[in-house]
Amino acid sequence: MNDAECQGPGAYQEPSPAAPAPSFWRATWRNNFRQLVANPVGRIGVVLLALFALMAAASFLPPLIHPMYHPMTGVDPLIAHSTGPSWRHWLGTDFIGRDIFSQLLAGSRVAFMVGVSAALVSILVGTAVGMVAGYGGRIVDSLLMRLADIVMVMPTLLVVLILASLFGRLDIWTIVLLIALFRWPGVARVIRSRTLSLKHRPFIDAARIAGASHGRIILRHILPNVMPLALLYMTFRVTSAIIIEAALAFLGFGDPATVSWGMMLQWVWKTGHMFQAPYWLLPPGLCISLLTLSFYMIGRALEDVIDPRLRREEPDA
Amino acid sequence: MPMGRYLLGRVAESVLVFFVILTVFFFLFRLAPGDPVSRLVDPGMTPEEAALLTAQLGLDQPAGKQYLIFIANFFRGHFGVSFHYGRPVAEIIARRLPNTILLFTSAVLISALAGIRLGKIAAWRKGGRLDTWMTIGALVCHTLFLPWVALLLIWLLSFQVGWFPITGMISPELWIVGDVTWLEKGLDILHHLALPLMTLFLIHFGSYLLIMRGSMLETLNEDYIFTARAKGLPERVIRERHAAPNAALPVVTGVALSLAFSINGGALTETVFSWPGIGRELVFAVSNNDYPLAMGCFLLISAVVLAANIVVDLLYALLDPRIRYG
Amino acid sequence: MADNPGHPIRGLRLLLILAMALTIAGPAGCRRTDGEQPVRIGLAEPPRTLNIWLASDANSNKVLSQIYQPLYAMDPETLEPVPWLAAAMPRHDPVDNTYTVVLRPARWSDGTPLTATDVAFTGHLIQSFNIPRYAAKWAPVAEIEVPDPQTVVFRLKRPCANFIDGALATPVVPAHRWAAAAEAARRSEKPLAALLNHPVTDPVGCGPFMLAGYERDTYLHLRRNPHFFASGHTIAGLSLGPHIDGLLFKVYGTSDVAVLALKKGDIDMFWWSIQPGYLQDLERMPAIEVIASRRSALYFMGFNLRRPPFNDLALRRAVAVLIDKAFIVERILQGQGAPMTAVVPAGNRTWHNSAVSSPGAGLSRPQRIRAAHRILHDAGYRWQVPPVDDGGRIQAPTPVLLPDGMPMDRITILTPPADYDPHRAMSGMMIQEWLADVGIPATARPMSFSALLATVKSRHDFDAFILGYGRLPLDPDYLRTFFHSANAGPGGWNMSGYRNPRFDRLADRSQREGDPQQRRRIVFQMQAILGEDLPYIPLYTPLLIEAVRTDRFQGWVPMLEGIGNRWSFCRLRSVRADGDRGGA
Amino acid sequence: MDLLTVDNLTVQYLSRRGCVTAVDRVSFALPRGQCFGLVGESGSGKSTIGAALMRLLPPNGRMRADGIVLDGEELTRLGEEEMRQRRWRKVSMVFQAAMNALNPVKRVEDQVMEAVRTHLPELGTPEAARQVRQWFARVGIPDNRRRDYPHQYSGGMRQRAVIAMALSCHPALVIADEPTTALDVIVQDQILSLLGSLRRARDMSILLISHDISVVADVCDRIGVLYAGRMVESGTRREVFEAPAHPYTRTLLAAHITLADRRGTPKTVSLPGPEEPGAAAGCCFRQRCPACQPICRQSPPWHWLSRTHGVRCHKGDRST
Repeated sequence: MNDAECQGPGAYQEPSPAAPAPSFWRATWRNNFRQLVANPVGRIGVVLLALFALMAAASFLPPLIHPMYHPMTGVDPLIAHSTGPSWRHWLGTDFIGRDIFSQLLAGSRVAFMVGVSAALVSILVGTAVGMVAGYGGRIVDSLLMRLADIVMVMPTLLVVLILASLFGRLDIWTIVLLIALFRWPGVARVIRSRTLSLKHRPFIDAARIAGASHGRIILRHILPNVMPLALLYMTFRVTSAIIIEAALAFLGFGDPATVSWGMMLQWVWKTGHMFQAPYWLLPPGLCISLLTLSFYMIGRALEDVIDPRLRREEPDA
Repeated sequence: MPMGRYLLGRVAESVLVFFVILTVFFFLFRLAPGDPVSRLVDPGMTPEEAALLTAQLGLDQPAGKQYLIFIANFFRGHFGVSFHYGRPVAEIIARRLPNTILLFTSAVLISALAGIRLGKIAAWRKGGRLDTWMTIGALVCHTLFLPWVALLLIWLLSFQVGWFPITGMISPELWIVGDVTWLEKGLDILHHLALPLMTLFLIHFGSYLLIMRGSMLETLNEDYIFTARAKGLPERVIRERHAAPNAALPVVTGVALSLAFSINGGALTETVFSWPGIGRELVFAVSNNDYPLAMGCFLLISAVVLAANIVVDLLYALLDPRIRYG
Repeated sequence: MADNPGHPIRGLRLLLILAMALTIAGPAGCRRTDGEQPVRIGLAEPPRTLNIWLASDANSNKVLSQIYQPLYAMDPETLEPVPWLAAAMPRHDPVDNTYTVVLRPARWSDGTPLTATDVAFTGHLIQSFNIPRYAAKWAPVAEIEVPDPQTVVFRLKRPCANFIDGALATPVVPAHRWAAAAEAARRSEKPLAALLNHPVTDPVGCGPFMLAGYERDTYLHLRRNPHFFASGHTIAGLSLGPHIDGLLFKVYGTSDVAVLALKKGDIDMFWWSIQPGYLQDLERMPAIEVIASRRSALYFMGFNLRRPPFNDLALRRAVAVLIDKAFIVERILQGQGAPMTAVVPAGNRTWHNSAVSSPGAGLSRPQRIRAAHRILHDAGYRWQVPPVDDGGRIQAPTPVLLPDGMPMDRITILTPPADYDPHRAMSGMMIQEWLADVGIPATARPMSFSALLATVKSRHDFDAFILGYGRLPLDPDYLRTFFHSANAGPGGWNMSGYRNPRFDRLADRSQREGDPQQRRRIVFQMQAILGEDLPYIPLYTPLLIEAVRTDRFQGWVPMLEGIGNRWSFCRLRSVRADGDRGGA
Repeated sequence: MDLLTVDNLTVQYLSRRGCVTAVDRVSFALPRGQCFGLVGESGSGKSTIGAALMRLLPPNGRMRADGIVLDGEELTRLGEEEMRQRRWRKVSMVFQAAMNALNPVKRVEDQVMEAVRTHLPELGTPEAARQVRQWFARVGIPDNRRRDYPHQYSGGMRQRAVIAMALSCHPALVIADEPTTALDVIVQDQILSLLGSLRRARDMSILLISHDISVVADVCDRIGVLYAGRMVESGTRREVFEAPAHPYTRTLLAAHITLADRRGTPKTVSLPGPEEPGAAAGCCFRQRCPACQPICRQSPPWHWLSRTHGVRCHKGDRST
């Protein structure tokens, strides 16, 4: 038995109720990170994530080496159809002679961008709504929660699909925004219930009696306590944002000016190379799966670190 | 009875939410640039013909009036006529819905059963090698990109190995023969069902496994499990009779919700497997600008999800005596 | 914990058994392959409807064109009209402008005889309901008379050059099947909508096949029509059958899967264009034949001539020079197509003017940039850093300045979305890059198809767009539709807003001109004018790549727009049946 | 002869930060038919002793003992399956938190029945059901409430049900872990007298674990006082109450007796682990002891004051 397993239910520490000092956060962060990588699932996740981060960072290099390595517009002057891996093109070329490896690198940059920004926005909205609803109570609460219900009922992919097809302007940032706007209710609900449980704790009452404004109570006292939860949800939202973007691009509703992995798959698919060019079909699919896996694993491990009892999985996550 | 009043409140709330969604989407469809007639790019069609067609489809009215007509028809049970098929929306949905239900209900149920079973074992052996591998396996399966895996599986199992038919729901070669028994037809559908079912199973069982594992771990920390141990019950009895039923509660409600969400059919799954269900129809309708049909599919999905939320509450009450007699 | 370790396996065993059972269910399903042997055809989408008047989509037409037949069909070789349901070419009386058509003896698939009344009924139906896509073709018809059951006489209001290709190529429907529906529709609030939405479950036609089964939106079965009028006849030099039991249409969601089904032998033909990626693989398979057909298709870049900057001909010329059609064809289309020069596709041998050429054809990229630079410079466009320096070397230019010295606003090239047509979306991207070579700031923007049409056809709020017509009629009357100034208003098909009085005059003449030779000269002249004025830059005509299995059926008839035509289905023969006969 | 003898029981919990000793070399004996009270504040390790006797420590718990003999049987040497059969049949438990001790989704009667059917299969279902009914009657639960769910019961009823369940298999020893903690005073009294009368009627032994010395005072024949995982004093009720030898015992008693002065109640201290300076060696009570001396830096030995009364204090021999 190793140490990670030896931790019993008693080892969990209730987060400190008052707003903690920055040094506390730093220490907590370091400690949590150590716990994260102590978990085999978390360790794999962190390693995978680091790998993809490296790929995303490296995506700026190929076009500098030679213009034909530009993922979108660079074509190999000597190649006019899809070819297999070679020294010149490590993963081969796509149907008009663009380098697949450069595209794969650019794709990881896009995936990070889409995943993290969509998750960030949906978490921000969700946390804000959740805290206001939980703290505000009564009318504010039921209004915001009904709104959350309405949004929650709609399957994100289909709604984005409908909007994409109706309005047709598929800038990648619009997609990000749309994904974010339809993924906040889950977060809002969790944050709300957490806020509700915090609301009647003595330290909130104390702050109120001491004359703190509502805004101050929310920001200084409630926010720090729901932060870990929001952070946890963010990893899951990153995952779903990446998958939705990929599915959208795969179905042909993505931003054609952006080289994302879903878009690469769509190119393989639409040009009839699906079962002809494994060097082209396999990498993007694997990357989508592995990147979402890494975020998911980190999320799972983080959950154990933050609080094993907080989890409420959603059916369509 | 408080339960009854609560239920009534929930239903009223859901009806309200439903009509908000209906209204929002009605105007969203009408606000979109372009009309379905312009989709019919046939140089043979003159502007006069197009204008006539637009008027005949009722699209020349102001949006507000169209909305009132729509609502009035809605209450009379008319959900509009599909532009594309020229048939009532209800008729088209009624034809597609059973297919979707067949595929996704069986997929959700099988993967939930397997997920609950395996998740229970993983939690029971927390920290063991089996648990670690099962967790990682579940995570890997859960994060696979569905259309990608589906196409690979079709290629491998249908084309290369030849175990399953290449997509579709029936083999017409069999069905056009006059004297085929219902049993043979049923088996034929099952045979076509196998591969999509397998794909969905692969993607979904992982999430159920993880939910069940988490829930089970939580349950195993409960005092009554300690009681059961102290009572000297055999481990199997503790796991099966005390821990699992309690741990499965959130999973069961999760299953009910995902059944509801599955009505949207995984537009991807149905498209890739040529499964004539609601999801594929919705994607078609959207790309054909067939507003009435898209609207109908979408409203159906929303209604089912809303209803499922209520059913989940009821289910909780049914399964958990604390709420039933509360 | 002291628990049996076999437990997880037990749960999986159940699943395994289930999976095995499902796999075994397969052979039971595939057991019967004797009996009827229809030609199995893969479709990419289910047919929209069996109501011929609603059927504007390709897939419904694929099915319905086997059932409902026109008076005149197109010869696969010459592409000229040949008598089909009619016994001979119509007798034209130029004095009172009448066409007299005598019918072949024919029966509907339910056994009732087909008479001239049915033809007249079809014409009246179209005219009285204003059925879209047909009403315009029938507009010149003033009167339809039925002197005897085998003869129809059409009296026209004015001379009409494309009467045979248009009105007389309309499928004829049986009066006894449609009269009641038409009457009911006429009485309803919205007659046209009621007619279009009239449910048809059992279409009765006079074609080579008739509907036998339509199940669960996954297949459609046509059986041989025993009453088919042309059985055993020779029309257009081809002796006709059909010699097959029937057609079985199967719907596949994606073309990859359909191609797999073709390779595996689940279908005999995939009636859809096959993407170039599959060609190498398919060509290697002995049982599969790949057939490339020319298409009557126009893929083009159109400009908005109503407003700057593309109201300037010099700028359009420069763009035309910059666009490398060969690159688009070679790379984006993977060679499966041809660069397009005139607006009438080259496959339309009668009407294509081969004297019109592409500006800049055969030039290399630097040469194109130099040529475009020269055109723009001569027209007064300037740069702070021009794309070509004084020594003739290519360099990265600053944004171009208009002749009035103002910088050019960023222009937008609208394209259909990639899911609809990846080629056009990708071409837009490439054109954007090419324009940047001379400092023209352009952005390719894919937008949903209906939004794109609404923008360019009704709102006219655009700079340039890329569109295509997949199935242009052979008669070049569309030149008039697309470029006559009368059609430049909102909703009209002259999307560019092209106005040229000389062209308008020619177009009006071409519509009335009865003499084919004379009309040909006029149409050639119209193409030459368009080649000069460049409201559209024709980009490419794709080839139609189709693949069939040759191990079960043979006898496909190649033709413009592919092998899926009425001649093929009337001539296909089972390979095995022939072999048996030979042995016996 | 003693029913239960515990000799040098030590329990440690492993955690990421190292080992925490929850119970440190505790020894005591419980004569047949008697009631032994274990008193200590929360965290003193008294509940851990109960779990250790059942051999039901959490996965990270480790126990070691020179001997735990129950009814002539050495428990530490039993296999897992043998131990399972002894549980409830030989030694059963009445739990601290009655609410969660019962499975919320099973009917109360079924939960009692389950124990009987597991350990007394020879009875057969009708007889088992009859006995269960009797038990419900004995603890005073009305017949029509037997088939209720736990949450429908009041706190006192739940506790009665738990007692019925604990006694249903006629165990020789019942470990009652805070059986009255969450109840109001009147119900507390009812439960305690119920336990007492059943003990006398059945000739059982009870190990009563409580933080409340008054509860122990009412019921127990012998008392052991725990502090920080160590037994600091043990003796008969009379000896401990009338002549408390350990300063901690005296603090406890003072708090109990002078009810008006709640300030005297010892504050909860966290579990002293090795990381607390000076705790590794020396008297564990040193830092709170009103009579602390330099010698207290050394670990105090166990002093026997009488045949039954012992104390772990340097002043043990003189303090009386």
